[in-house]
Amino acid sequence: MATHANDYIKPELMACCGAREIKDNDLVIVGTGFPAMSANIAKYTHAPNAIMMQESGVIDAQPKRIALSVGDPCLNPGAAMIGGLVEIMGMFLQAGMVDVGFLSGSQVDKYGNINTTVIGDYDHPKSRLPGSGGANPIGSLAKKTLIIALHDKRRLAKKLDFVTTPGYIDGPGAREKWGLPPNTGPQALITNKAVLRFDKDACEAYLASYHPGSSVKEIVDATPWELKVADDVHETQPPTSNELRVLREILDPGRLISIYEKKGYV
Amino acid sequence: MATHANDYIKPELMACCGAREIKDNDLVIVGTGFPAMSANIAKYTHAPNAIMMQESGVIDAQPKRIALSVGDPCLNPGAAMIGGLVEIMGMFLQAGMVDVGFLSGSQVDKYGNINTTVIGDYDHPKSRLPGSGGANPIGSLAKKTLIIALHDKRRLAKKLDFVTTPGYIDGPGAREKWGLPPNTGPQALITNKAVLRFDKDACEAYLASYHPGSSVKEIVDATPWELKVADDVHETQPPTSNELRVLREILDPGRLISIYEKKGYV
Amino acid sequence: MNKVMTAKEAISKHVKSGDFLFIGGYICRSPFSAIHEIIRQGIKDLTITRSNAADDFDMLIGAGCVKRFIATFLSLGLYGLGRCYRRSLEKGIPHKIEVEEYSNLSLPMMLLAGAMGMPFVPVKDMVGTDLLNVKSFMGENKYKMIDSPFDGKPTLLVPSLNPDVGIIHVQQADESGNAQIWGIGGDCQYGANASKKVIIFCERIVTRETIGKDPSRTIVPAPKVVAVVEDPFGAHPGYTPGFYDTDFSYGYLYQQASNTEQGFKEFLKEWVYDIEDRSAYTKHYIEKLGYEAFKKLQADFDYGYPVSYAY
Amino acid sequence: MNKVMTAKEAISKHVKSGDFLFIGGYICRSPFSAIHEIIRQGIKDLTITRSNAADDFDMLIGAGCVKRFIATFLSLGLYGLGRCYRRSLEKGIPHKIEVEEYSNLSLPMMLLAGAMGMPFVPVKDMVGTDLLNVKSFMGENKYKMIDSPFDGKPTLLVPSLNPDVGIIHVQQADESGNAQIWGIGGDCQYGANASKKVIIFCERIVTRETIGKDPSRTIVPAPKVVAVVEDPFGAHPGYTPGFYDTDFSYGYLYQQASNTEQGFKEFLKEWVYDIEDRSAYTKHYIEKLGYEAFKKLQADFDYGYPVSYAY
Repeated sequence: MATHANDYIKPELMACCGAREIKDNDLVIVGTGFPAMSANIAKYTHAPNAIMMQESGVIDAQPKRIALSVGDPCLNPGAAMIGGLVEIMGMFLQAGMVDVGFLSGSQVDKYGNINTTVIGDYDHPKSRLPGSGGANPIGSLAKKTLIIALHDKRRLAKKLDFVTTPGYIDGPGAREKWGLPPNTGPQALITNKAVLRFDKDACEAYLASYHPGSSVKEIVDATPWELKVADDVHETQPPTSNELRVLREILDPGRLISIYEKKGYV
Repeated sequence: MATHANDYIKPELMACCGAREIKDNDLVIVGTGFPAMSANIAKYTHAPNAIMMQESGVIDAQPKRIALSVGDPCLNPGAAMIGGLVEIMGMFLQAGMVDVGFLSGSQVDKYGNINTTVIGDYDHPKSRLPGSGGANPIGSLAKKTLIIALHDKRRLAKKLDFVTTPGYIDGPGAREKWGLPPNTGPQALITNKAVLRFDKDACEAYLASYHPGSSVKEIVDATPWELKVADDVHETQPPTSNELRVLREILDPGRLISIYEKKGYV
Repeated sequence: MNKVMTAKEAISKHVKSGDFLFIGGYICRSPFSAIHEIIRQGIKDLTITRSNAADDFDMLIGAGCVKRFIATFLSLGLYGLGRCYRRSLEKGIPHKIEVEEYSNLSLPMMLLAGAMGMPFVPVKDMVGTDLLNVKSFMGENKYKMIDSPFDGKPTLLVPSLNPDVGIIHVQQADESGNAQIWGIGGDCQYGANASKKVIIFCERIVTRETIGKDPSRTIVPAPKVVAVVEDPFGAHPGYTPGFYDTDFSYGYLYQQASNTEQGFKEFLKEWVYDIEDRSAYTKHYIEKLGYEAFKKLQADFDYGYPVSYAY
Repeated sequence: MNKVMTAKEAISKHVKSGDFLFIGGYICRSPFSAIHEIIRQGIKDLTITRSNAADDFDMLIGAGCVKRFIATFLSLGLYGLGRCYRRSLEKGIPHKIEVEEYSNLSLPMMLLAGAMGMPFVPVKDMVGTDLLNVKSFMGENKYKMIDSPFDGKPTLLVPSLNPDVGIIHVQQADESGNAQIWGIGGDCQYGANASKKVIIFCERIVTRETIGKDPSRTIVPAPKVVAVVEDPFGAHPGYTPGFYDTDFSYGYLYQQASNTEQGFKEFLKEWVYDIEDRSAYTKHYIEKLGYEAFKKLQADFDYGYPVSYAY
């Protein structure tokens, strides 16, 4: 049986939460940081046949170091296939073959919509962010999207300044109305305090589990919308010692993940 | 100066007529037989920078023997680029980059429309032919199409049993009406008796030159429509000794071209 | 995941009567081993497609496996019209197949669209011709003409295709199906990737490490693939660059045999029904036509340069 | 035809103020040598495009060369937001550029459509979001929603793009421009082929015979190409598989410098304006950052296998 470790940092727990959403044989489109670590933890534990791809054109890379971008040199040698954006975003994602996509954002609302374009007014931005990149198509077309966010009332937002990437848009029936593929959409919102899941009917994020050290009340207070709480709400399972071993010994011996602490993931 | 040879067969003359329609730097989509020989004669004489491509995916092949199909093994080693149908028919032809395409057909009408699909009724064919293949897109999209045909009242037809490939369709304005690109369409119809060219306004084939040994009258009689004759109608220039040298010594030392005599090109 | 199996297993497990098949090849890498196995297993009512079909499609039609054909072209090349194709359409022997006519621009684009998850794709050919006037089993969905919402110009849209099974023959693949080719592509890459599942026939199974030494050569990645069959000489009488040449003499044999219904039946018996697999086929070829003929087909060596992906 | 020339000649001859440029690269093979030359020549009012832009686009914007940007994304990756991009949009320094927002599915498909001669292409993303609500210089032609004539479903169409000039950096090309790559492709192939003319920057010019040893590696054929520039190390601080690694330290230098308008100006003076060409750039790099740093970037050797196309 897996034993649970006590000495971990929050980004490690979050990476493990992401890993647990991945099933064996899943096709996972990954970026850098959390997503890459989550997918790799899954691959080294319960999902050995999961296959990762990067939008730049890479399938089943065999990097010898942590990739620092989705175009990182270390993704080239040893991959199963390398093409370009059209092969990954078209031939896999738009073709409906991608099971899991990871997203993060500067603002996320209760429907799992995400803003990575602008803070403030679009034409007179307070802060101009990078834009969609692969986020919109991943949020539109991956079967399950997993969203990573900081848990405060600025990042979890009542109303986004700009909807870059669709979650459930404005609620039940909206994805269908816009013609997005059936059975797609956000599956979990993983924050530094909790795992929120999405109610199939209401299309709204509710509290599924609170991380060790946090509480239902703290989380409800830190959420800008009236957060619903699952009947079976429980503490998030801490990283198992096996998950941590994989993460620290195989995937990230340099502990790059600790930079997320500096970014507020505590 | 080029001197003219007297000892040639009709298919050789026809290949030279085709070659003379190609300009230096032209991009030429070629099949086998005449077209390949015409394009190569041009390349070895007045159009050294013409580049040939085959619809199967090949650009600037360097075959060491005569290619017997557009997918022939000899087209692979030494080519400048090899992709697939999408690269040639899409990235070159549909993108408007192909200057010259060669076509042949079992029936050709005065507008340069071609039938390679069926003789007789479509649903109850007397003879089922191969179908369009690359012919329709070449006839639709190449800037100039050169048509090769036998000159008799069956092959040159008043009405086609099936229009596989567009020439000028039903006359002036038709290509424009259907949205085909401007400045495309048949340029010459090269038969075993004559070179017919297309009148820009009437979109109709007229007699431009008669091959040595033939006559205006013979050609008019062998044409099923009322064939107009150019004011400056003249004898077709015979193959030059240089053209024949290239054809016989470099391109086709085995004289495979003579099989066209058996097919009626006399 | 190891997906290696015999041709017999791959076809019986993944191809059933009534399926819609994309079968790649362009004289280059024709999957003859698969074609023969489909005929041997008596699979019927297939819908088949490829741009520029040849002797392999003619044989499938003659053997009675085909109900429908999404077509651009079918001929025996150097050897003229497809005899079985003609007999089917002109005389209903063994039965009349249904043909939907496209072109070598439109059909590859429909497969590209299928591979890319597009619902349809605009193409610039076919207009003004009888290719738009004849409609068969695809009916009103063969194409649609619209006025472009951008500039109002008449624009032809053709639907994407997603065959049930794609079958291609490649130079090399690993056990999980990462498939690599070099040389003439035809419509293999998009046809295979448009298909719901893919069967890879290959000259050689190589390790995953070999694939990873040159991943830009991969045209179909493992997640699309359900079976991998190692069948050397499997594209004969077509060719495989770097492995063997086209067999023009055998092409003539087929032309002569298929000239008559009886001749075709005898040809099928000799080269398909009485043959168990590609190994038996190769053995029969050598016995019948001689080792010299076999040896003459083997490709010369003319190797290029390796590249490095390291950093 | 020999199209080899210097970067200076290629840019001055083929890129003019007001042009629409596709500039390829994805950290992998970023054409920095071309970017620097465009800045040095003071070319203005450009419309630029690429999926996933990075430091090179940030620099062009900061240098005041850009009027319009057909965008999906711009960041410095590991080093955060693009400083010049932010200053342009937030503060109008040096001026406010116009941005048309797409995504990493839609834009590559618009380039594919441009390369293939399609007028537009259907895509399945962007719907239901503000990406459809903001329209800039493309106005009503940014996209069109139609009901599919096949099944009546709402379908988003985006227009094809045909830039005036495409600029990419590749591993090798011959004198006439046949350009070959291996490794991550980004949107280079379709972006370049969608362009009316293409400038190829390469690590090495090779013979036409070398190209012909492996023609399946060619992504842009000579007829599309107007200039070939041999600029080794030309993608630095990006990388070229098989040649050199990404220079993360230099990325940090750029981030720090571009944090302020003044710092960015000094950076441009040092690394662009006061530098004549890639040779001077490489020399300056070695002088400033040391030969060890330069040497460390050079790629390991880990060669794959050659293949044969013979028959």
